[in-house]
Amino acid sequence: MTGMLPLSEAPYAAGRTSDFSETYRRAYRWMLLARVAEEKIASLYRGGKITGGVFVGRGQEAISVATGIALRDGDIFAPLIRDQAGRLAFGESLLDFTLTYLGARSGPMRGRDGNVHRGRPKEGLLPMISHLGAMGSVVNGMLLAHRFQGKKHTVGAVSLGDGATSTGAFHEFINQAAVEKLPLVLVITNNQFAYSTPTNRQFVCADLVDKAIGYGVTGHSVDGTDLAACLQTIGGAVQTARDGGGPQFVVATSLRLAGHGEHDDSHYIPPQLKETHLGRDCLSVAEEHILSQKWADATTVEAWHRDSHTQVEEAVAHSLREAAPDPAREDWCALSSRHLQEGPELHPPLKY
Amino acid sequence: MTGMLPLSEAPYAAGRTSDFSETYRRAYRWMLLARVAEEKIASLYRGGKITGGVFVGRGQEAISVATGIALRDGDIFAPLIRDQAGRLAFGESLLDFTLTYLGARSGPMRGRDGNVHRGRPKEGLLPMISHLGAMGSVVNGMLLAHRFQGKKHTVGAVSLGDGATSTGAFHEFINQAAVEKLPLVLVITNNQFAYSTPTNRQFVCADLVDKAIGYGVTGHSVDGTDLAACLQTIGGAVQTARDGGGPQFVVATSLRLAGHGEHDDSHYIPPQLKETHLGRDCLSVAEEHILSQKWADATTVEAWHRDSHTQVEEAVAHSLREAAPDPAREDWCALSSRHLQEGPELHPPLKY
Amino acid sequence: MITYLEAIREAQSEALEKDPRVYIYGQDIGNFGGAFKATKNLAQRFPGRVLDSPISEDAMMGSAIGAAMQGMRPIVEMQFADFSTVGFNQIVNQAATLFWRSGVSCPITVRLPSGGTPGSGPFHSQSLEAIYAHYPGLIILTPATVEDAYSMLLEAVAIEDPVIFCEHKYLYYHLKAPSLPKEALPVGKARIARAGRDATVVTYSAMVHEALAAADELATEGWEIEVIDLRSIKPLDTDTVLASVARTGRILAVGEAWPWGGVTAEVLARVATEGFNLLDAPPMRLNSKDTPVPFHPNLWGTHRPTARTISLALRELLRA
Amino acid sequence: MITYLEAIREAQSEALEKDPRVYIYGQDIGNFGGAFKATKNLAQRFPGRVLDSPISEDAMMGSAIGAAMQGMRPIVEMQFADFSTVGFNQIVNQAATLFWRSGVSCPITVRLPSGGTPGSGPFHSQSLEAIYAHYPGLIILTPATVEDAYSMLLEAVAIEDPVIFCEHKYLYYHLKAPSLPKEALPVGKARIARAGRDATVVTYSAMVHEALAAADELATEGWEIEVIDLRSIKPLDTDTVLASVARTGRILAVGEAWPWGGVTAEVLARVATEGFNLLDAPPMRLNSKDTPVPFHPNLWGTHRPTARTISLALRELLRA
Ligand SMILES: Cc1ncc(C[n+]2csc(CCOP(=O)(O)OP(=O)(O)O)c2C)c(N)n1
Ligand SMILES: Cc1ncc(C[n+]2csc(CCOP(=O)(O)OP(=O)(O)O)c2C)c(N)n1
Ligand SMILES: [Mg+2]
Ligand SMILES: [Mg+2]
Repeated sequence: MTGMLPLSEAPYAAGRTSDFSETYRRAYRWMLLARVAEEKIASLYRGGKITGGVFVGRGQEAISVATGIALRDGDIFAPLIRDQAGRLAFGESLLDFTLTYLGARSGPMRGRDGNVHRGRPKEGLLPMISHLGAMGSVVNGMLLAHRFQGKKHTVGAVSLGDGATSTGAFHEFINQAAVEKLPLVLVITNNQFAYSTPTNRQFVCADLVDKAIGYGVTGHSVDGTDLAACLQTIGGAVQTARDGGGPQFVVATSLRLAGHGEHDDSHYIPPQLKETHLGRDCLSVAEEHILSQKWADATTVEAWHRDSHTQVEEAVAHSLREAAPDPAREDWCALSSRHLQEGPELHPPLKY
Repeated sequence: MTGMLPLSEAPYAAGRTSDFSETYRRAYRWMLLARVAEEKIASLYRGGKITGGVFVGRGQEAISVATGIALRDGDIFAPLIRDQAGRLAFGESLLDFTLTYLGARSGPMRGRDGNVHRGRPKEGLLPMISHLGAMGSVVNGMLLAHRFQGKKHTVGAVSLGDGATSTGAFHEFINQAAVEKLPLVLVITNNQFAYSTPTNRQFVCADLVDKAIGYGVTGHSVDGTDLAACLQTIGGAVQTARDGGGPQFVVATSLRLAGHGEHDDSHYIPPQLKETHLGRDCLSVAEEHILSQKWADATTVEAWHRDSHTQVEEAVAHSLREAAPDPAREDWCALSSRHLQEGPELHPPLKY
Repeated sequence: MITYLEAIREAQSEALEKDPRVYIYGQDIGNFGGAFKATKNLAQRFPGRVLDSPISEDAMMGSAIGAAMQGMRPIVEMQFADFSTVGFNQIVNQAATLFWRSGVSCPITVRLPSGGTPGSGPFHSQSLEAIYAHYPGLIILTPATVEDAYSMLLEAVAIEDPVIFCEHKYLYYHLKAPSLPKEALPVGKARIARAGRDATVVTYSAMVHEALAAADELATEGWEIEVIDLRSIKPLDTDTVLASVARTGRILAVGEAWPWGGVTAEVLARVATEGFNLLDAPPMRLNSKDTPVPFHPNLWGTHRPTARTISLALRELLRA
Repeated sequence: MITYLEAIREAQSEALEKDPRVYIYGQDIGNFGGAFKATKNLAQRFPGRVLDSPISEDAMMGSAIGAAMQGMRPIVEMQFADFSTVGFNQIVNQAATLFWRSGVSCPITVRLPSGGTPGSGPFHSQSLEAIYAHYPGLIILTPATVEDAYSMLLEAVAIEDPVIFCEHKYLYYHLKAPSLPKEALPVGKARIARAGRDATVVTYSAMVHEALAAADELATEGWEIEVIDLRSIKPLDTDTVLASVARTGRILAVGEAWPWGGVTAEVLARVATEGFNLLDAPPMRLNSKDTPVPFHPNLWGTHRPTARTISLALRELLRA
């Protein structure tokens, strides 16, 4: 149950259906599941049941899901803290999410790391380190390895925020991808804030996508509140990269509809901003679109909601029953070559 | 004699004369002096008289001098390894150059640092650390200090190579300058190589100046082999920054007409490249221009050459007579707060 | 009562108030008041002097160095000590070498919210004091008390050299004092946090409190443990340590950081070389385990030294 | 005769030859063969497997980590150890934590041309082994001989974990051996470079040769000095050190790096805690001075330990 689902078996897998409404529906359902799951964890957080921070993707699920759903087995995805929708679409099981947030020993990070810092690198899902921008060059290296190994038509997607574009690491990795002509898709979610900091303290270019030309890569802009646009633009960018078009630089605009983390009331976000087009909730917009297009009727959508809640409740219930990590069973070994690990002799040989 | 000359007293100070030919002549003389000085040190290097590396600016003196000559007292200049012409024009004495290269205790770095790693920060001339890109944000900070202190109309100029644009530090500092709207002038000398590496392994944008738009700063391109163009473009950029126009991003093209250092025969530079416009020697071009414009006659130019040689010979002779650093007179103290320095007690108290 | 965090805020407020050369630079420190609220209301009270930086640690550090060279007294807040690794080069190669190379001093203060708290995980828990202490040209302060958080931060701003100010996040809200001090020991002097005659524990920062708790526990068994709070780990007050060992004959060095080359190694190397004959028993050390800092509280509580493991070590030391 | 540098080139050549997973990445290492010519002709012999990188140390390290995760065995050449400070975060936070966090190993080798040579100055001379050793999850090798440069580099590539390979620039051309070894001590085992019974010098890298010269000098006075070459400083072979101290009763730890928290601190802390009763005299240590590495040869020669200062320290140790 834990771990990654083969994408073909994932309940709402995108497949490569030519039926756009089918893709849209699947994407919507991942977004919905992510939203429900994150709301559940947030409510557990408010109830004091979560250790550490909780970070949610509210308002940018469309961008995230469009990234995850465009990827296939063999591709690589480096999500960030707000990518629950994309993770699910890429194949991360809900249990990896709940087990990690709830600190179960059986989670993929075994209690060693927590919350958003999880992944299954063997299956192409990278466990982020916190340092912003640092995952991009790692994806470059994985794509370089694919090239060495003769694996063709794989793609690597990297998620980044507006704030992270100020890091030197961002600059070095997108430039490296350009020089090596790697099939890298960089999806920048400009949600207008980096923690409390508005974008005008991060950059002053007229449009973030203006950076693409300076790296010699293809730039794309997309309305991140519009799932159809995201699926098309990000899906298209992924396909272009897959077909040998080199690095793709996507800037998607949205508004962070939550605090930086659940500890943060985001009082600094001007209420007027929430009233603008940017402040639209991509999930409601997508739901309305499905209904208006008659891609599903209200009863079906209602059932999807119920199903998401059921899945989340089950995953949480299961995870709460799991054992916490036991320090006595921990091997305290940071090396794969166990015989080279140092440690115990530096401590007094305690008898306990 | 050592140290910085007040710019007004420097023998070929640019002043702010409206006579362009006068500025051009002065600039040419600094270029010539730099060339002669570097050739002298290179020949001493070949004779085994120099410790450490020797790095010269051959082929890019026009760019460098145009930067240095546009600056005034109170401005800041962060030169790199090929900026001898700009340093002289900014006011660095020739003795600082020869004393440092020859390892004299009386040089500005007192033998603690050498060759191109010299400066007089109190006078606005920064002593570079080796890590490429690292000086830019330091200049930003100095300009920020000026702003705090109410000093107006000062400018900071940062010199960078094509290779250094690949560093994260470069990205962070130019972006920081843009966000803070600092009077920073970044002069990138694209001399086609970073050590042995051609530019196509550093970046793949069509033109380096395309990066400017991504930072929201003004871009300028200039032919680095043409002194008049450099004086106009770089001088103009400095003036714009001084007048409140924010950071200026100048890309000057040339060819490195030397090895990376004097140890390097630069066999990897294709001979054909030297035959192109890029491969023109800016110093000869400038000299021909002066003669053809009749801004000076051949006898005068000849006298300038002699004068440069005399100055260099005197500086070298003086420097060779200076004492080398004496470890016994060194205080081995890395802190300004001497009482907080650690050290001796970690060594056995040797009696010698 | 004033907390450790409030003391840090108070010191910054006072520095801004008294010295026009002081400004603060860091992520989210302006109107928002910082991730931990260490600069709450300061931007409002000192307009234009508490600046939000982009997420550019290298440029943050570089610009602080430049401003310091031009006569300012910047305080840089890293959002977490762990993120200083991306501003590392400017700290260790630019700031730390400037005075020695050029004779121009570099009075910057870098605030590093350091150390572990439950649930913070591998990248929001690090204790990097030993990393910075290895480099010449830096001063490393590690306040363990509310009083020191306040007075040492003020002193850091006054010092002409780059100061790495390792403030411990675990103490931010936990630790309280009735008031701020009027005077303090100077930087470079260690403090005897508890006097004793049977053994010396040398430690710093949050571990001082674990050591004091261990000493309390051993006191119930009749042992008198001396606890030394180093306060600054570079310079490190070897004299005070040696004087204590001269009295007790036994030493345990405790640090929350990783073992290899940490403060405990440096302390014991000094005691062994300079105070060998003062020792009645082999010296001991206790550090965190040699793995990244774990996220889960169960693991975290075992990864770092605690009052319990310090007591166990002390009992062994006293038996030796 | 083969030099230390040639041994490094030979090991890389052999690794490329034998293991299709190996590739090399660094600045100017392709057709140019590297700043020190450590990869001379390798790009020509192994097309597409010796890649010139942009001047992007962070991305260089990050991409090597990614490639390793996907089954490659990258060797990264830093042009100078000193420049690894801008790739630091990827090394200490990405590479070093990966296995512990995710169970996926990170077999990368980072070659750091390390240590001082006359005229190299503060930014081309650094010895950063202690910095990396402080972090869990890294293995730090410090070969002192031509044979070790060769065999340990081959072993580094074979190891499943990130290896920081500190090769000493001073030895590149100076040090020669008649041939390359067929077998070698495993990583983690120190070597007795010279047997003796009067005192032990524990050191590594270029300082092994200074220590051996000092031992030669003292031999003319009748003293037999044992010299231990640690070979790897993490893991550090405490057993071999203690066994030697058990024989000699006296120890001097020598390192070219800065004193605070360096190898000498770690060695003496281990000896003091685990071998206290073996010591007949206070242990001693000798390091570089606590300033940046000076440019001028006169200053440089005094900044670092030399045969002369090691001899002086040993005489004092033997008198104690
Ligand atoms: C190098 C670095 N510096 C600081 C931080 C602390 N930090 C974590 S998230 C964040 C804001 C990120 O903003 P953005 O990139 O826009 O992403 P968003 O949170 O909006 O999704 C900051 C400053 C970090 N993780 N890494
Ligand atoms: C961060 C960093 N990495 C590597 C080096 C080594 N290095 C010194 S100069 C140089 C080439 C620089 O090329 P470029 O920026 O084009 O300047 P140029 O030498 O052509 O003037 C390199 C790689 C360095 N100084 N700093
Ligand atoms: Mg954002
Ligand atoms: Mg160049």
